[in-house]
Amino acid sequence: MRDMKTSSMTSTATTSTGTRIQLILLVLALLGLIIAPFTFYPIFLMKVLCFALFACAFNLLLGYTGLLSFGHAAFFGGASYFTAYAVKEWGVPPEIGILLGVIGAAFLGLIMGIFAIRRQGIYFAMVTLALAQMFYFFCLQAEFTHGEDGLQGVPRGHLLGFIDLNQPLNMYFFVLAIFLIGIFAIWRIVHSPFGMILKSIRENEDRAISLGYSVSRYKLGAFVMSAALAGLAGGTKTLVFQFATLTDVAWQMSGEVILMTLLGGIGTIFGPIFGAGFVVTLQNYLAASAFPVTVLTGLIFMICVLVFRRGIIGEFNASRLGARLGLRTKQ
Amino acid sequence: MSQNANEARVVLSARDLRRDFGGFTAVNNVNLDVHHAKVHALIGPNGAGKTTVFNLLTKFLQPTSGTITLLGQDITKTSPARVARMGLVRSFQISAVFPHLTVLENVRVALQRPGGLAVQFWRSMNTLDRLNDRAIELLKSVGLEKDIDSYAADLSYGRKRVLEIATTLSLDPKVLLLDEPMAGMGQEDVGRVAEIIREVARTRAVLMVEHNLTVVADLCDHITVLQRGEILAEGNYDTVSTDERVRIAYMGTDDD
Amino acid sequence: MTDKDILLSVKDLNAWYDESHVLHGVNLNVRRGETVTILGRNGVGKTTTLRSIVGILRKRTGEIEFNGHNLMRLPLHKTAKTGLGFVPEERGIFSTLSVEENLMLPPKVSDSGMSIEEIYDLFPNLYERKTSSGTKLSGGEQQMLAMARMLRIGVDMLLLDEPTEGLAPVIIQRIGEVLQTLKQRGMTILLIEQNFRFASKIADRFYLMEHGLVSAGFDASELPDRMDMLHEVLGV
Amino acid sequence: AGISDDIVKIGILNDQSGVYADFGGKWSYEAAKMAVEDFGGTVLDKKIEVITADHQNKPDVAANIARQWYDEDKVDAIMELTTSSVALAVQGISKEKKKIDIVTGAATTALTGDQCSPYGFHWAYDTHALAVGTGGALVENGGDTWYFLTADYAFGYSLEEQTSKFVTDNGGKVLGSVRHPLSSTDFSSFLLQAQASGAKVIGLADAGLDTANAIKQASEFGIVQGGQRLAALLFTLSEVHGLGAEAAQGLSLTEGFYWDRNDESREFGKRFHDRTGRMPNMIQAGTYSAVLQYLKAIKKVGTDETEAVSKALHEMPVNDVFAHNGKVGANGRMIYDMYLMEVKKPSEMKGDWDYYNVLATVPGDKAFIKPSESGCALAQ
Amino acid sequence: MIMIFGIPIQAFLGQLLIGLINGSFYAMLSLGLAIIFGLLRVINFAHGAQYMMGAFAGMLLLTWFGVNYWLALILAPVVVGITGIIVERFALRRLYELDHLYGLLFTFGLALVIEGTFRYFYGSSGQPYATPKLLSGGVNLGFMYLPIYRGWVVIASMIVCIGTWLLIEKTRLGAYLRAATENPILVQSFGINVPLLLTLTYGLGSGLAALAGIMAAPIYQVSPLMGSNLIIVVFAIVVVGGMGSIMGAIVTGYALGIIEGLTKVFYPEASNIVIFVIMALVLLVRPAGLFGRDA
Ligand SMILES: Nc1ncnc2c1ncn2[C@@H]1O[C@H](COP(=O)(O)OP(=O)(O)OP(=O)(O)O)[C@@H](O)[C@H]1O
Ligand SMILES: Nc1ncnc2c1ncn2[C@@H]1O[C@H](COP(=O)(O)OP(=O)(O)OP(=O)(O)O)[C@@H](O)[C@H]1O
Ligand SMILES: [Mg+2]
Ligand SMILES: [Mg+2]
Repeated sequence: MRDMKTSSMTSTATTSTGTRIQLILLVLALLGLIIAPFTFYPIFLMKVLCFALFACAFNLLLGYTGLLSFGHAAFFGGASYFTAYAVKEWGVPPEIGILLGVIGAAFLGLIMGIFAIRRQGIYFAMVTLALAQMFYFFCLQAEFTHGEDGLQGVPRGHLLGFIDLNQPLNMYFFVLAIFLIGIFAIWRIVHSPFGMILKSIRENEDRAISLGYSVSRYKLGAFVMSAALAGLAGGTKTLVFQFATLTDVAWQMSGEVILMTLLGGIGTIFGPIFGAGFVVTLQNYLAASAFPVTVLTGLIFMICVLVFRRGIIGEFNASRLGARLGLRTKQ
Repeated sequence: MSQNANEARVVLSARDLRRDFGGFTAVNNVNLDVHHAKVHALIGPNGAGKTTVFNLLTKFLQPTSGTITLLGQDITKTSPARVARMGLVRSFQISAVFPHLTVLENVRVALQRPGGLAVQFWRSMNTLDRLNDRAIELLKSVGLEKDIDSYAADLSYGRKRVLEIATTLSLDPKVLLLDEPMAGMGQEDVGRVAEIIREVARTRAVLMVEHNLTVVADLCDHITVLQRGEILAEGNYDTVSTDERVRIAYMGTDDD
Repeated sequence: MTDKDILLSVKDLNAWYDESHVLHGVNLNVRRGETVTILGRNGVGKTTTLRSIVGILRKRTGEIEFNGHNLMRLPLHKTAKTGLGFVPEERGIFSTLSVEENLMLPPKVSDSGMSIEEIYDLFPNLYERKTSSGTKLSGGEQQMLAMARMLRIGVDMLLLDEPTEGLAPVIIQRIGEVLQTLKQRGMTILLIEQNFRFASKIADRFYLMEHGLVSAGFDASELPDRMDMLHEVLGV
Repeated sequence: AGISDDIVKIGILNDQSGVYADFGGKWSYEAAKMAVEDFGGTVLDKKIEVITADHQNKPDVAANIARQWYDEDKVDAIMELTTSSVALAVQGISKEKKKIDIVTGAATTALTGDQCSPYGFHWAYDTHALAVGTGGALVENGGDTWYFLTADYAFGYSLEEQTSKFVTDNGGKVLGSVRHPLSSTDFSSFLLQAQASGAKVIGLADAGLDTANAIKQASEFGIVQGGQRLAALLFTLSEVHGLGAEAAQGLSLTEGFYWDRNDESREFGKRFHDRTGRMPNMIQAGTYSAVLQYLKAIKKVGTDETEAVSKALHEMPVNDVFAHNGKVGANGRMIYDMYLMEVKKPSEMKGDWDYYNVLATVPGDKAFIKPSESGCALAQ
Repeated sequence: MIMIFGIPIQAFLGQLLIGLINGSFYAMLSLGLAIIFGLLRVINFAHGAQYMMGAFAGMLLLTWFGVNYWLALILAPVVVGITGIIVERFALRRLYELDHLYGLLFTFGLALVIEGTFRYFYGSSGQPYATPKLLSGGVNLGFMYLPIYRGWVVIASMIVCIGTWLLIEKTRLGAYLRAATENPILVQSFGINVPLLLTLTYGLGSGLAALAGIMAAPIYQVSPLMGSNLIIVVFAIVVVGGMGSIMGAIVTGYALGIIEGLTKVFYPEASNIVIFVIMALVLLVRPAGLFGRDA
């Protein structure tokens, strides 16, 4: 795990002026997000936010527990089906729909986790990939997903019964709120006593056991939390686009979220957000160009791994400016 | 604490312990009693099965047969983490720290569990600050107070071992298993660690593997010699070191 | 000493791990047939010195000449052929290979090495466990294997990094005897050792390292005079 | 009235890099441009522009592009829309934005069924037409006992179910079926089961690579030589070409277009071939027709305003190289004749793209669901 | 008529044989993966793409240079092996020192690039490739009609698998390779040119994938996507066999091919997940895989 560990942020390494500047940056970012829908395309922004949350949820597992899941699409896409079905067929309000999506994803995470956490490293990646693939086939064949057609025309409904989410701005701020809650939850988990144990497990598993920690339970806990948060992103996305389709459960989606995280910076809080923004923009932009999208995605993957391993935020943190802001971390 | 009353109490015992690896029996017929407030050494030639015995006692390995009792409870089928929570904590032959945590954090991670601060994913890390005093106190006692904010990875090998012992101690274990705590340590640290162990053993049971016979002679109340997975001799240093079989199998003819 | 006798000469050796500068100009010489021990506290750069000489650590500057070869220029896989054998501190036993495969792995560089029978004679533990996987051996057995591996291939000079660490006294004694035998056969040895008692018995000469530099060098005969200083620096 | 923004913009949104890239792909874009040129390049003296994007088979990417096209790029209509999930999603958005979409690339009848739109049109084939063409017409040609190899998901089931219905309606019999997972590579096991059933026709209710692999392996196991017929329910000229005549010979399939049917189609095929190096299949030809008809409608009503153009599209007959006397139902379904084809033996082929014998013509009224029975609320 | 599990014994035997044929491809592919993983510690996500390249190489050699199947059987793996060598030499090599996951991520990207490029130039519906004359036709085995070509696939794959296994497990070269996996620098300091060895190994592994590809070309549609779905199944096989165990990969490849074949008869709907189900069960009982060494 050598290289993955190094880029993680350590709270102790920040200086107090750094902290102040970070705070200012944070406030600026927040302001940016609030005025963004007035200049950018709201649906696009919402999509970025959903994927950013998804990537952050994924990163909770990879960056802070050292487990590379190649099956996170199952939680993202699974939740999007659960939410879509609950909202469309049962007519539940949007907030309950998302909650059901989250619960569904967490449950799925629990089941997959029980198998997957028995192995580490590459094995873990392969096992999650295979399990997610099983779930994909389930979704493909199950009646309620409508196969290739997907669940279409999912109503957004009224938040808390009175906020009309069909208004793009209402929807945007709803998504933004969910996004912020999700990110805060991740930040909280990472910087919590529990997060500390996760980190120590990643560093030296045997030692953690010998200190009395039931390592597999912590891993399972982290896995389920990550799945639930990925589900939060998936459920929200369903409401944004008003459909749930097979694309979100296919393994290529698991690959995409890895790309986003890698691109932004594994083990940084804000990296995956940038990564997600970049990838989503790219997909949109390239759709209209003659250049095949997959080829470019693949190239970016390769380049990142070879020369850009810390990702955008990771490189920034490690740069001189980053150091001045107190972001540089122990190598 | 009525230490004297507890003096002879057996806290950890193994009966007819055996472990096979494929066709090879690494540990056979081992009976051990570890007493409260005593330092017990496990010595023997390389490959005798000492580390394996440690792994069995701490449940990192499952015995092929035999029973293990810790503080009166049968732990033969218990998980390693649970055993640790019951008060049996070990160190490793190859040093085991959390390299990218600071020295302070290393100790705090251990303190978290008894402090009930392990699973709280909804609370701020700052809640851990209340463990700092205790952690610093421990680090002082082993002479690591200057390195509190360094990453464990930056410590020299010997200091890492000291840190490992501090971490282990912070759990306030009832039984301490140390696998070659002095290996690779410079002379200056050996003395200090020996002192720490002696201090610790006043209120706890210690079982240690060590090849440094000077330390063993100096520190240990009781010695068990293993050879080829079986117990060759037992007793205090004088008994053991004069045993002809032990000299041939382990100590050599050199009067070290 | 005459230049002709010098088998290994190291001049102004600097070495880095990434950005951290660990060796600051190490100078040392080893004559043919001599056993030299490097002493020093933990972390002064002893291991790093050996790793730089062999070329496992590539980020280095200075001059290293061995047996007429400029080791600075040689790719790593050509170094062994010059007759230099390295036994690393971490032993480097391969878990996917059996003990015997481990032993037979390095290609021979000359015919002067020990035969496999001699080796098994010397380390009966290895003979017993020869078909089991290399890393299933105990720590001490692995140390024996690592040494045995280099004895077989017939090198002119051995670099040994703490060969006695974690070994039972009886084995240490055996290794001491082995090293004596090798010496008599004319083997040149550069040894790093924490176990001063062991080292003092076989070394012809000592170097003391402090902070990435060789701070002193002296003959075994001068040892008694130097004890005070060693005590101060090493605590022995 | 008049032309909004002084330009008519048509967006061709389809898969150009994924599994369905050969279905319509970038060649559909080419077909659309041909239609604009054939129309004269302008309509009501205003410029016509065709733009394209690759939705990568991702409905969310497609939805994003569609919204952006409508809101910011002033696109007036979106066409082609390969793959059901995308077509349905974009049709939903078009409906909400009151814009026209004409689907040629997707198969699902839901587009003109319960998810129909007053501004949505389905131009080329659909699963129902394929089932009628291959199922019904083949029985009349002597293939009266059937065994299905069905892809194990909704698309496969509906193809199998609809085809079975026409087989039995025409006096044939279904002896059995086996469901194979999507994206299997090896079909020999299923083929052996089909062979053992003794059915005269083996129906392949799947698509793309699955169908191609099944056909290739059937030829390997001598199934066609053994006297059984293979019928691919969704297969087009592009895929036949990819498979090669050697492996595909004897295969029956239904398409809505064949270049070598009459002089007009040959002329069109040749021009298309000159530009792209391949002959058009029904999706590409359908896209050509859709663009052309859309422009004709604008010209007729004198505006590109959605309601008016939709109304015209519903009313105007379709007469071009693709469809003769085609008409559009109230549910948006364009009704025209389909053809049952059989792939020639390599020895009978006269040229590179000379693949089909036309076995039968399936009249549009038979091929497509009656609007009133489609389940579309607009056609009640 | 004798019945087994409700189907005639003839049909049962036929299906067993079909499963074995399928297993032959699994075995060859998982063998290549296992070698690359075992020796380079890289999960070669591009393996499916290299399999596809093998088939395409055969097809292109035929259309461009008129190279026949037999020659292609040698040339295609060589060509793809060389591309593998280039990839290793200029990229993969830099990743060995890092966490293994980076190897996986890199080859994942590589697979996207290769498949995307081929799709861009050759479309998605595939290209024809005919069975070689010598092996076309079939024989009636009494219980089934066996295309001769498939019989050839079984035999050829067994030869390849056993040969490769012997090379790695029983030769000195194999010992170097295995040792180099664990500690390349040390092995190099023993006087062995490790970088070269590893390069050749990746070449060998991708060449094996290509060999499977060219062997598949006459029976499976030669298409840019032919490897991308297969590869995940093959991963599962390698996990079941025990990652890094070469014997495990081979045996499990054949065994799961047969199991999958039988599932296609008894419960066809499950035939795509049966391997994953087995994988889950194996992991519960033996986390290191059937042939894996305990960590
Ligand atoms: N891989 C590495 N990366 C960075 N720094 C290193 C690395 N290995 C060693 N060091 C540092 O280099 C310095 C010299 O280390 P070296 O291993 O040469 O010491 P040594 O004298 O052999 O000590 P010991 O007796 O503990 O083996 C130490 O400060 C150590 O922390
Ligand atoms: N997992 C295993 N599989 C097979 N054999 C093993 C395994 N672990 C240890 N052994 C064997 O068991 C024997 C005892 O090993 P152990 O590590 O307990 O020795 P030790 O007494 O600790 O030696 P040392 O003092 O050298 O560390 C050795 O011969 C070793 O090869
Ligand atoms: Mg040991
Ligand atoms: Mg050292």
